[in-house]
Amino acid sequence: MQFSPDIKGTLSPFLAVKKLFEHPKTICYPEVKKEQIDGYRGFHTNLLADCIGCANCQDVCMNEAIDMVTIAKDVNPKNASGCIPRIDYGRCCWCSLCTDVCPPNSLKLENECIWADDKADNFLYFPKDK
Amino acid sequence: MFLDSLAMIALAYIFGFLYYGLYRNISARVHGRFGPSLAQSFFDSIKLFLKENSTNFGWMFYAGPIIMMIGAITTLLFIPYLNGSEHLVGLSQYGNLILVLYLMVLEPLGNAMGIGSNGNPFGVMGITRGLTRLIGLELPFYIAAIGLMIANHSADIGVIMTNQSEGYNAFTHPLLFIGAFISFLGFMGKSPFDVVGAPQEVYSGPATEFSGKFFAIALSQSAIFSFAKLLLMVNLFLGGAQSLVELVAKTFVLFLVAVLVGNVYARFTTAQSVEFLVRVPTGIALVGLLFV
Amino acid sequence: MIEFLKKHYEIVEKAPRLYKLQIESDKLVEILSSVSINSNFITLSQIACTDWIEDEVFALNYILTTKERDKNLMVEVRISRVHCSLPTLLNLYPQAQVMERDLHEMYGINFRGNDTLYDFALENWNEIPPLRREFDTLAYVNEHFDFRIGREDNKDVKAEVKRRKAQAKESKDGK
Amino acid sequence: MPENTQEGFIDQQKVLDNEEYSIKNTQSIIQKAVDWFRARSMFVLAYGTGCGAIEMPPIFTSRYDIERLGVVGVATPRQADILIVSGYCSYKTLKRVIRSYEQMNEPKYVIGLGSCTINGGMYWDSYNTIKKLDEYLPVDMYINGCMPRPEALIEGFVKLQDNIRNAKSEAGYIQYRENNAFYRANQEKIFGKNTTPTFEENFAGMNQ
Amino acid sequence: MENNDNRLIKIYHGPQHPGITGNMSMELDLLGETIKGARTHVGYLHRGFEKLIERRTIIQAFTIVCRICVPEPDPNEENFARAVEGLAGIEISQRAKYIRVMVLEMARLAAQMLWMGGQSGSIGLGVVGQWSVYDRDLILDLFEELTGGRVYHMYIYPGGVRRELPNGFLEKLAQLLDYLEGRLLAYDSIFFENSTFKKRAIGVGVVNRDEALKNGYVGQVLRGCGIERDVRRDNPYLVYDKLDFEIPTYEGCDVYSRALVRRGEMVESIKILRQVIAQMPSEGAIMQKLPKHRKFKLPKEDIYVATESARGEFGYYMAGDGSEFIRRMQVKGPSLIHGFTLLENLLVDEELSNVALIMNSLGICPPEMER
Repeated sequence: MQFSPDIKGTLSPFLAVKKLFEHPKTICYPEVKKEQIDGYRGFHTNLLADCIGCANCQDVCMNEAIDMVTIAKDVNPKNASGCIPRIDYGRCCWCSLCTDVCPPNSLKLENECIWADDKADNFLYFPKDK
Repeated sequence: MFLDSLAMIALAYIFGFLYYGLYRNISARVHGRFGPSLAQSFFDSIKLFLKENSTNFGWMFYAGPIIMMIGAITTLLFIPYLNGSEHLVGLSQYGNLILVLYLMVLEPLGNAMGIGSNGNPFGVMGITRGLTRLIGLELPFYIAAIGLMIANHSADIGVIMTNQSEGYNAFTHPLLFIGAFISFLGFMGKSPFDVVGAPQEVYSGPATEFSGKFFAIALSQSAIFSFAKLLLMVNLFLGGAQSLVELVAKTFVLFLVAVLVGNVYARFTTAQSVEFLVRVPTGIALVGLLFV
Repeated sequence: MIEFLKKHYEIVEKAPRLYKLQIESDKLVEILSSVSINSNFITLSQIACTDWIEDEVFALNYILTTKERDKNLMVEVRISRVHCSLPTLLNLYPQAQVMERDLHEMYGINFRGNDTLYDFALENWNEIPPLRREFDTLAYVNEHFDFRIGREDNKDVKAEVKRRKAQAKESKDGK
Repeated sequence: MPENTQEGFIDQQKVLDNEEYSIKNTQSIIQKAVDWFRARSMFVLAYGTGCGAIEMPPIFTSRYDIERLGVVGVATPRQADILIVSGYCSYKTLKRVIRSYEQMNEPKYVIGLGSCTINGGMYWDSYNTIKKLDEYLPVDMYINGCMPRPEALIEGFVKLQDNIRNAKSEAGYIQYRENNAFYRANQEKIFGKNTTPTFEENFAGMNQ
Repeated sequence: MENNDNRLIKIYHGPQHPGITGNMSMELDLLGETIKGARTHVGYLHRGFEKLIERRTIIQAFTIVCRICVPEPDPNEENFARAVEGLAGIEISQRAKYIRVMVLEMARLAAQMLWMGGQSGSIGLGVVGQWSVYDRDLILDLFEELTGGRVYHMYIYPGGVRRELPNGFLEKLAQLLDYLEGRLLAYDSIFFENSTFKKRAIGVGVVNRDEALKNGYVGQVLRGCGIERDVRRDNPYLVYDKLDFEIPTYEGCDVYSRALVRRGEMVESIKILRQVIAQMPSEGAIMQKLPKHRKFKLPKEDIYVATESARGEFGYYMAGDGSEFIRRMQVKGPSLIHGFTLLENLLVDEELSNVALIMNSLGICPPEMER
């Protein structure tokens, strides 16, 4: 039984204490928001004036998250089917394949991505028109 | 005297929770975050009191936390708060250091009683660990206490406290102080000696089945008991305090050291912590005892 | 090392550092023991099973790796889908135990000599083993779960285009 | 049917919300205080049931530090108030989740994290995951995303605290107690005979 | 397997347990606090990936593979992409290869940071986890900028990568690397050199070196035994043969050696990333032209590809059948052998306190065992 104290290993952890005097860099979320980065894959947007209702997005979606539903008034005369995509956020995985295959490039993803709700039936989402 | 005792308990409760809040805040700062508000521990305990209790393991289970609470309060009442003051002395003139040391053991015993009746294997393991660790903790502390009693020719905490007017025991008997202090870190239940309730190993040890009100009692108990232990250390080694402000300052220094040590060290296993406690602080305290 | 194998067996080079060898299922243990003794391919890193339902076979690929971990050899055996049974490789490679357990659950293949073929990932599974091709996961889901309602207004776009064209034509003719 | 746009859809929802819950917004002062404490201090059960568990470390550590809001993790279900079902739930996990949930003391809340808890998510055609969590457990708050950002998780906590504080909707545990037969039937539907003990049996066993 | 000794207590370490890595369970037979038997139970995260992939076209299947291992999704994407490229005969550009190496190494750094939090948390050293998860978040911020996703990047795509590098990305990465290199010293002082960590970790979880290669152990387990194996060098993919890096090895076979190996790997990752920044070709298409969604078909061939993830070799077996669907894709994660063959043996005669410690040091990740 020999006694060989590990002095360095015993004292060096106390270097952590200097963190006590630094100002924390925490993001205090509800009050302070992190600056948004371009190109984050958040909610969908759909420029209705461009959407042609081709259902390519519906076809590529492996989660069957996209429904094509009839639009109340025609915005785009080229929209042959009169349908626009509606996305079930209980299915979507934000892979952005639907935006990749969109022929007129009207379907896009925006930065906004935070949505908490206490009713599960609310998560059917019409992409914002922009 | 009754009012005096009540004031002691109330003060210990407030300080205990305040220190617990401070513990969370200081740790948070070391972690690099802001941490909760100081009163968060109060909110927690009140919320726990408001919870329903849907489990029932029989009266023995509920007696556990209550015995722990009684242990903490009686320990507290036998430790005078202030040096040479008539107030906040509680029952200290009727008891002495030996009694206090004895009462400090009530906590794990109360725990053991509660756990024994719920049969949770993690709780049993936790309490076994607690009792094993206790052996390691008590040795150096008892040796240091014996050293002080011999040096002062008295077992009265008040006498030990007043005899330090020329120099604190921490400086006149440094080896005893170091031995007792390491053991005190263990008593505070911080790393590296926090084997009892280690969540990654034995879930949360004895507290696994405690819920709602009884968990709140256990929290209050640990807050009061922590303060009692701080108080004892200040009285024995740092010459007590003339006023409440001095008391807070001295206890806070001790507390801060305990928190920082707890933050930067990893947890020992039970065997390692007992081995360490028996070898290092006990050895130091024994050498200190020789110098006395 | 690969020369030895090339001399004795018909080895195909599929990609750089990746070789393939097709053998009969009754020679599996014999060949794999000889490979592990006589060559560098000492480790089993995966047992991959493919269900070729049109050929009525399971193709099991024992993927072996060298001691240096620089080359991979796929040893393929084909067994019938109906009475699927193979000798275990537990004695050659201890790690085969868990892989065989996995395949037993997912395909129902019986590994003779492995007595640890109990539940792996599924609990109380009473259907046909899920990775067999005839198991239709969508049908199973539709039978056991309901999806959230509110999506019934989904339109078939092609039909909708046709309908609208007809409608437009009608209204034109009407004018 | 309102106009098929996002705004119309949201307006419709708002109308529904107000009608349904405006009645309940009268509560006594004591109840308000109780609710305030319940909202201010939340103990989260440390159970990472699915991939969402990967975003729990960031919110509990120094980047997002949810302890500011009084949310901390605890090890055992006995002390926990909140169960986070982080993402998809396989059969095997669901059984353990239900067991953990029933061991928790009231009041207790469930947060469904990620799209998978809402309508199956990515694994909508998987034979081993459940699709709608609210058939088996009452869910108090859904958080959308796959993976939800830590901010979204915090947003969920903030909204849940708001709901508790203002008694906006009926808490899930009350529904679970009152409609136990409904949840029970759904659980039995997928577990068959191998279900966990019933709500009553659970407590009968404990009261011995 | 069953242990019928009356003196033993049987406990389930998990799945609801703070000391378990992810959602799995260890069935332990305890004599006092000594483990006499251990059995791994998985299946809590079984989603049937391999079945789901059979139902999806190649392009659709690509989104699901990154979910197979949550802490470190990119090796999965790389494996999938490389297997599809191998089967379909697609050659990707040099620039795309460099970008992929960059993504993989960033993911490795992030995963090691997360591991550090878990390893230190398992012995009650919360500070390290608090810091390292913060530092990991900084890497994830860069990922967000590059790929648009925080945890699931879905970036490495058969035929290349999906997005061009944003402006000034490499400079930001270089800055972050300098910061992380400085942070490693702080981690040294509090974690790797901490006497209490050494006391807990040295001599615990000792792997038998003689059977390490034979039993198919990979990654840090091998390198912690002093055996130099790394897919990046032994069977190089992408441009790893053009990069200069070392493979850290330590001889102890125990938890501490594996921790030091991981620390060495972080240093090497930083080194590789610096080389990538310096050598990154400025021109070249990031994406090859691929057939349209339902016309992308794989020949009736099979292939095995492997990538070095942060925990060891990650292998994919893939078989095409001439249609737009993948006939079979089987995943072999490093945890499968470590979690069963190795862990069940390592835990016998260990103390209960060391279960979380050993599991973390093996880097066990349940979703890749059961898929």
